[in-house]
Amino acid sequence: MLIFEHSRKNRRNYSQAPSTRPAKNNIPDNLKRKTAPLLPEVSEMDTVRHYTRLSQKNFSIDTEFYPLGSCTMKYNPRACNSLAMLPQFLSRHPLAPEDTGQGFLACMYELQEILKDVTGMSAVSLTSMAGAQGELIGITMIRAYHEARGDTERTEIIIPDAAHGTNPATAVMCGYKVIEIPTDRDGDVDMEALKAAVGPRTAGLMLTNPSTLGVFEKKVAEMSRIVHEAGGLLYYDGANLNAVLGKVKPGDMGFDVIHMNLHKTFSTPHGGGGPGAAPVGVADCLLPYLPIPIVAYEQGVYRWLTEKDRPQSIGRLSAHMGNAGVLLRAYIYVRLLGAEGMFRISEYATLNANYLMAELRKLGFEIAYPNRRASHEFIVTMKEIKDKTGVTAMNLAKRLLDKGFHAPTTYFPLLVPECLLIEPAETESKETLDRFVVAMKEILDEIATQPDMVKSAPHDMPLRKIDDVKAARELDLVWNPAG
Amino acid sequence: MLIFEHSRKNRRNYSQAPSTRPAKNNIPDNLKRKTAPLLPEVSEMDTVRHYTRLSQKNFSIDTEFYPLGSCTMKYNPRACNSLAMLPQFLSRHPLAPEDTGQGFLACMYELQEILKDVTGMSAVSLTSMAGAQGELIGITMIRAYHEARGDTERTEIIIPDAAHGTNPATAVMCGYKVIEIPTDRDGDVDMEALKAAVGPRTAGLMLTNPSTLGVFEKKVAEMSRIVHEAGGLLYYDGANLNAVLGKVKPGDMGFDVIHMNLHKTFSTPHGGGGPGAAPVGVADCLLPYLPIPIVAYEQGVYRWLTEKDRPQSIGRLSAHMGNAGVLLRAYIYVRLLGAEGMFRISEYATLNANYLMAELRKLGFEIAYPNRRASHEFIVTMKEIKDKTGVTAMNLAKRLLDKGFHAPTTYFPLLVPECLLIEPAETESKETLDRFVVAMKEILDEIATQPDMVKSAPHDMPLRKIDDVKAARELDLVWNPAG
Amino acid sequence: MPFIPHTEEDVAEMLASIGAKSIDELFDEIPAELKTGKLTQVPVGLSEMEISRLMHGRAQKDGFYLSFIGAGAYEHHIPAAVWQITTRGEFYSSYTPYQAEASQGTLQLLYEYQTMMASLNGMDVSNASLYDGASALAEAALMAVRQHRTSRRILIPQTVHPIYRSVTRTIVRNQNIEVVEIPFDPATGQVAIDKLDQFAQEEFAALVIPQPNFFGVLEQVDALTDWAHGKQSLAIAVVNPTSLAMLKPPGEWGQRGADIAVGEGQPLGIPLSSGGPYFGFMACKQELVRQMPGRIIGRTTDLEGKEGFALTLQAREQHIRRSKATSNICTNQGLMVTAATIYMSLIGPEGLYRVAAQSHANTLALVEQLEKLPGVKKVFGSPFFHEAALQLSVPADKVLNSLKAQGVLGGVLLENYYPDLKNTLLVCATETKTAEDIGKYVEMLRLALAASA
Amino acid sequence: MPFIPHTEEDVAEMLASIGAKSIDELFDEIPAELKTGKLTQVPVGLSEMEISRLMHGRAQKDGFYLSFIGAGAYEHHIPAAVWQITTRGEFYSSYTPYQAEASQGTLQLLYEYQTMMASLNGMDVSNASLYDGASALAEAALMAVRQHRTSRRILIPQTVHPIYRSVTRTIVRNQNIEVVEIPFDPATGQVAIDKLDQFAQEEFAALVIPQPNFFGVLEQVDALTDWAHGKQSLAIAVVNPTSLAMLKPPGEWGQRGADIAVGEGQPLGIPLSSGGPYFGFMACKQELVRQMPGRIIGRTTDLEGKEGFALTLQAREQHIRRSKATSNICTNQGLMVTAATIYMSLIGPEGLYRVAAQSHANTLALVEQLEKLPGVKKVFGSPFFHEAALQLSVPADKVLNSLKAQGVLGGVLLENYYPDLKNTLLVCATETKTAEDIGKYVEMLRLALAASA
Ligand SMILES: Cc1ncc(COP(=O)(O)O)c(C=O)c1O
Ligand SMILES: Cc1ncc(COP(=O)(O)O)c(C=O)c1O
Repeated sequence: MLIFEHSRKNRRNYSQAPSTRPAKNNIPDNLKRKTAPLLPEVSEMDTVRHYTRLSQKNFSIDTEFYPLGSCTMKYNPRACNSLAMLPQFLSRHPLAPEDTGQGFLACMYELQEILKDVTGMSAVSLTSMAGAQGELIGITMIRAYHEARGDTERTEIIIPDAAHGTNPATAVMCGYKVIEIPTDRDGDVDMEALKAAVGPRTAGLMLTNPSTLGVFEKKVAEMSRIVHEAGGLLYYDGANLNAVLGKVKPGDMGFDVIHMNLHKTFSTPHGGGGPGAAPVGVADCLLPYLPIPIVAYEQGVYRWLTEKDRPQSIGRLSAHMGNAGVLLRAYIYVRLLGAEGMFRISEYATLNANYLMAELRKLGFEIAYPNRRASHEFIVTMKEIKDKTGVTAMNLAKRLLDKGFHAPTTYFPLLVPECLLIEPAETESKETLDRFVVAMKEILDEIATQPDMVKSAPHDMPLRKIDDVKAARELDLVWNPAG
Repeated sequence: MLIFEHSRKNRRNYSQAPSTRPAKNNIPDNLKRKTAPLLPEVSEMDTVRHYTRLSQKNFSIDTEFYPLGSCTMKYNPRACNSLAMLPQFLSRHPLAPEDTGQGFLACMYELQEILKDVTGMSAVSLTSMAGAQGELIGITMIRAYHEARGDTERTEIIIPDAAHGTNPATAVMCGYKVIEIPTDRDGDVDMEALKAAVGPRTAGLMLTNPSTLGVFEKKVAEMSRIVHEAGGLLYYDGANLNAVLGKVKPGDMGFDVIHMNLHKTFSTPHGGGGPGAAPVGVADCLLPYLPIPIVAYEQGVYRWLTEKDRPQSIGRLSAHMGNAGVLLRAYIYVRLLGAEGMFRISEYATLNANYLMAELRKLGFEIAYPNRRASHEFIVTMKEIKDKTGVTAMNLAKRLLDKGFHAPTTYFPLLVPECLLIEPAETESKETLDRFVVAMKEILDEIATQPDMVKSAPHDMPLRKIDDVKAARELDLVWNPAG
Repeated sequence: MPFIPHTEEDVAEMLASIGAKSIDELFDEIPAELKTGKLTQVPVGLSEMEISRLMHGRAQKDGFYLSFIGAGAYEHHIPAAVWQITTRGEFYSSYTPYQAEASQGTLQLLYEYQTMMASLNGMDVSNASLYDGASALAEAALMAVRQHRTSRRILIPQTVHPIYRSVTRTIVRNQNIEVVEIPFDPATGQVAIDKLDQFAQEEFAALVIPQPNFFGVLEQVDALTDWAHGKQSLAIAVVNPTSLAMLKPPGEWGQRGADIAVGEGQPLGIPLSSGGPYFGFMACKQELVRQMPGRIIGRTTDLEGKEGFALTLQAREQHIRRSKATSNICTNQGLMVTAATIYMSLIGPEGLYRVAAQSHANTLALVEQLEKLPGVKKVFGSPFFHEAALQLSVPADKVLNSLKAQGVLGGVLLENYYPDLKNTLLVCATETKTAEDIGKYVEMLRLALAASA
Repeated sequence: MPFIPHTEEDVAEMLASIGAKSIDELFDEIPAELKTGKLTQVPVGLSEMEISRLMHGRAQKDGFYLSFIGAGAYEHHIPAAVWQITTRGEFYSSYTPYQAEASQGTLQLLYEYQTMMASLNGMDVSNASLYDGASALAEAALMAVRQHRTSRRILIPQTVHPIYRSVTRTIVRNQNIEVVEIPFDPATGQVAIDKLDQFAQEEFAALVIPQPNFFGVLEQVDALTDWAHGKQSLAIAVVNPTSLAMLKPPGEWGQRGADIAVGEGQPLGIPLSSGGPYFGFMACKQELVRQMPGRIIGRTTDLEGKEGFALTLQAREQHIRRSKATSNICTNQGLMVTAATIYMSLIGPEGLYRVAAQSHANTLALVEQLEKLPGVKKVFGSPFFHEAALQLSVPADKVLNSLKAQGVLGGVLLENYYPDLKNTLLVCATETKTAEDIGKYVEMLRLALAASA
């Protein structure tokens, strides 16, 4: 039932709004609204009940194992939530004077310093509200860099075919042409193709390392040399930082700019789709262009650096300073873990991935890059199974739901057919992984004995398979009281 | 799965305890514990996941209609929870000086005044932690009253047969003999029996009004006269205050002492079984005996009255002052509702009950007291249905669970066979009641067409009917790692 | 009409169905002369915004203090997850689990709680909570009397929390049960074992044994337990649950172990909250289970053999047994037990040990440093757990006031409970206190003493 | 190891299964020379108790103020239920609803949100959120350029929030889209309609129309919308969602209604939080739906015909269309939309109207009283909504500082954004301000003016 179906005309929540319509109202008639908006008229209890019950229909980290590759679904410590929501933090207006926010700003400043250290970059801006916006900022800075040098012929961004969709989308949004380069059999970028692709038009290369194939790009130093020699800059998509935190710093790998998804590696919650926060770090060459605001610490006082302090900055990307509350959560998380904890993230994320990969391989699942270590994630391909039985990666994914596990990422990266990108994250215990292996084994058996059952999964969820073809064909995007 | 089954030796939550075992520890060896207690060793995430999932297995007001008679399952406003849990309230030590708690004490004092007004009593003590403890306090005061007058032959408490089990249990706990008196055909106390029962041994009468039969005891004034003339006192079990709030005050009905369940009428949550709070109000005759502490307001300062101020007090019933946080929630609730809101509670609770009674009667359900108005609750008896079809009140209750409704109270009060005590509470909307009626209709049809299905309910819950005979016979009260 | 969803149309339709003209008519069975319904002390209703501002204001007024008060309620770190889960609607707004199939969440949790609590106490079984520590002791006394059958007397040392004793007296007095108190040894702060001789010839249903006692002092629990058993009395332990991570559990006291263990559950994840809600726990030996008051949950199966949980042994309870019940308790402290169970799961056995040990170490450090100040003297010579009595050479109430003015609550005055213990503070530093906190207290006490001298 | 559950035994077994000797070996594909792994700026880990104390300390430092600041972020009452439900684990810790069957909670909620938001704006459809109001305006500009096909120029009045303009410039510049600004009439504070003539001959993809504008002033939205449509430009509305309860929605502006409406969702139940996370909303006409950036949810059915919800029109999005997507946005502000949806449900249409009307009335009252003070002048003559510019006769920064010292934040200095508007405060009093609050501001400003005079 939709919330609107609980609605009754003139029902009201008297506690939640001023008790009368005020007498004073000088809005000119021609600017007034004539018909009330379609907001539900429901009691407080029915609202609470409706949304509490809706929430129960979600899988989530707090309820299920959620090995969604590339998404780093790790535990979101509850203290990060409650401490970031202390009333003083919540009530602070973004334009309140800086001296009324020294506590908050101290957290932001320290977070900048911590992120610089962790990435090996020279400076960090916290403004970006998600990975894709981080990319946009990074590529905009690359553009600003070339423009500042009068180097205006650079119109291309090189992107490996394994890259996340935001990479090419971002490059185009920034006015660049995308040059896609292939991956070799072992999951590395094809170096010959890279060499062929670089040239005077190359503005930069966007790279995810470990790549979205779940392997570490070994020749990254060489790639860096090739791109830099051609006059391009290197962008690091830090969505996969969880795999290498503390082990290797992007700055040391030769990257000029990086975004890191705090809503992955730094454990801020995904919230059913956001908000995130994706601070951007730069090497010296891009320092002047970093977006504002940035927190500075001068003579014992924290303050925002703005246009005046940073005249070459590419400017602002959000009305204020980005997703402050998300940044607070990340700050608290890092302080809980400490320096030691940074290493452990990557170590145990990697251990979990390699263990799960080993166990699934033993069951007979085909690993896409069998000769490689898994990073924090790895890929199973169902190609052979599909060819033999017709059971697809999506079928298996849906069947996993029946067994109480969220599905891995399916059909991404695009270059591996029938793929499942599996990322267990470091916060899962061995027993949970073992239970997942048992479920995968059961499904393998089911595929052998009753493939149609697997193909028509899910069976034990509140709904059977959703018809998304119909969703796109018969567009129904808003509820209509007329029915 | 039990939390213990997630446990692994030496697993730890490093964030949640001091980082080392301190060096200093001078506990004598013979007083030291030798083997660790059986607490689970689980990760923070697995704990969160386990208990989040467990919670989802509960029906609750926030998720289902919960017409559990005598329990007043109304909406628990979320603001009451968050405001009662402001950090300063939570962190205040009960023995902290009074001048560090004037904000808290102001709430307590005002709550006392409000409850006095609402009940028409002379004074209120907030100390009682639940209805049954309120009864114990009340009967203890009655005993103290008689003792103070040297009237030591009064050894009996009169209780109608419809009374809640806590009434007779309390009387016995207070050293009294229980004299049970019957109910007449219309649900009123049998006045002749009452007259016969009173006498020089009568310490008091415990009465619930409206009674647990869901009807208002019309002759309450006469009963009061009879008992008082015999030298006894009148105890009001305020569990059903929701039905008459603002309409009639127990003090005006002639009661000498009353407890009111804030966890019913004043909407503090039931918490899966508690905590409650059941302030006790008294008429002048019992004033000296009221338990301590009580908040006084003197010269602009709030302070606790203790033994010194109230030498005749029966004393203390809790280590501090009772369930302070529950009292805060009730205070906030009353302030949200205001004086007007007090009346509305009883009006709409009564409207809902009478409407539901009318609708169920139309369906053909037998109403136990068909000639009476329902108070805030009413009784359906399944006797005839059971005689005809074998389907019991319990079967119907379980089948309601399948349909997403919590069951009414079954088999209480004891004097109505196969009874369902149904209390919708004022916060439910007409649509919800109508949906409940539809479900009851469906079950009636099912009883006609497939009684065995109803008898073997529930079917659509995560578990089938629980075997509680086995639970009592093969006692398994603690988990044993040996299995 | 806050929280009432009825529209005018709804009301009209409902009255029509009932066949009544007005809502007022539904109250026509209430005699007119009884209807008063004038409320003068209930203010006009506030919006949530208004009450929120009011309550924030009151909270701000009360403020925060650095507190060294214990005396039965202890400030411990509470993991954020505890209350975020506990206040989920499904736990927060459900009733006592009468319908087992619709309450498996609460029921399983309570079964887990019983397991943890029984083990912590070294006992066989546990109930699902009582109101608080004080009333739990009273219930244990009643239980002992029921079990003992012949004696209606209970021996309680004066080292038991004074209010626990007072609550117990209030409750058991009604049943003509006598509470007999044992004095303590002023040198050790323990039960005066030599004073026990005077009771040697008398019959008692039970001896109550606190560990640690109200002064924080550790009692000679083995000897006391054996003494009670030697007289055919039951041994009732009153314990601090945190301490049980370090201290020998009641079930292992003496030759045969205590028979019943009770205590205040607050230290296990429950905020101080001006005194409540907390919860009382009670664990006992298997043979006493049918004498236990309160709810008990059992593990069983459903129709199809699947594991499930249900209220059990209900024949002890008032709703079944009425006047023959073991107690009148009905509503207990369920939600607090929910929090405590999650707390114990999060903290685990090693975590609880560290909390106990660090609290103890902090109090040791505090006492050590304070003792070095001129004019401060430790009152009792015996070992203690995380709480100790210190006598000052100057008026202690004044000292406390001057500490309070600096934001520090320096302990409770024992004189309020023990008139002989003049100018004596009971102080406690749990694991929440840092070395700096302790240093601050010491320094401020030094200054206060100097000022009073 | 906070949050890592592995025991030593686990690790040993796992390594054995992998066939590796150590965890370190798993990193053997990383070239040795790249491994650095020295962290100098990350402090040692804290326990939850320690970080909790640290954060409470920092929060206390920041304190509470009585704030009359608006300027794009507004303090409104947020019902307690909103965030208690929003932070339930199932909403808080789930990912974007890629697996529809396991995400019906979030999906249905978003569909409900789309319905509410489209209706509030008087539009046909809505997406499921963008980052914030500023970036939503930039996305709308890009969308208009895609739709328009021939022009790469956007007309933006200077009455649009200055930072929205700056963010839009930063984002669209990359695609060689030009932002042309229209000055405002200094008397009315509105877009200078007469200045529009100068653009009559030029082609623009869109005209941006703020309502209310940054000064709180109401624009002549009908005329502006029609002017844009008369030139074949799109009309992009930038609106405050609370105001839409009172003000004509963008879909009804002028003859044909605006084409796209965007804005900052923060007023709908999102705390101020130093600036984020908030959420940007975007609604548009049906014919533009395939040009919309961001997630969109559709209602559909499952295999058996039961109602269900799923992400739809994914062919606009980067994960399917990559370089041909309408935007690069992936993660959006889902949880904020969850809160806003619950907020809108709790408050309902009449509630939102009252919030808007009371905010408006409070600001009216504030302005009326302040205007009476000597040295205070309302800057603009036009009607406004819940925010207004006031010029002082003395240095405004000093006045703000002296108010701040009394715990009052008196507004923002417009000079920071509009150098010509000297000593001018932008003030706002939402429904959270009482008559006393307003009185306090007035009195304190009176004193501050007197002191400065
Ligand atoms: C490899 C990679 N790059 C970029 C992104 C985009 O990040 P966001 O969703 O925060 O915009 C993601 C997230 O899904 C990703 O996995
Ligand atoms: C009529 C009646 N009396 C007394 C009680 C006992 O109240 P409590 O459960 O708070 O002890 C109840 C509660 O169930 C009740 O319904």
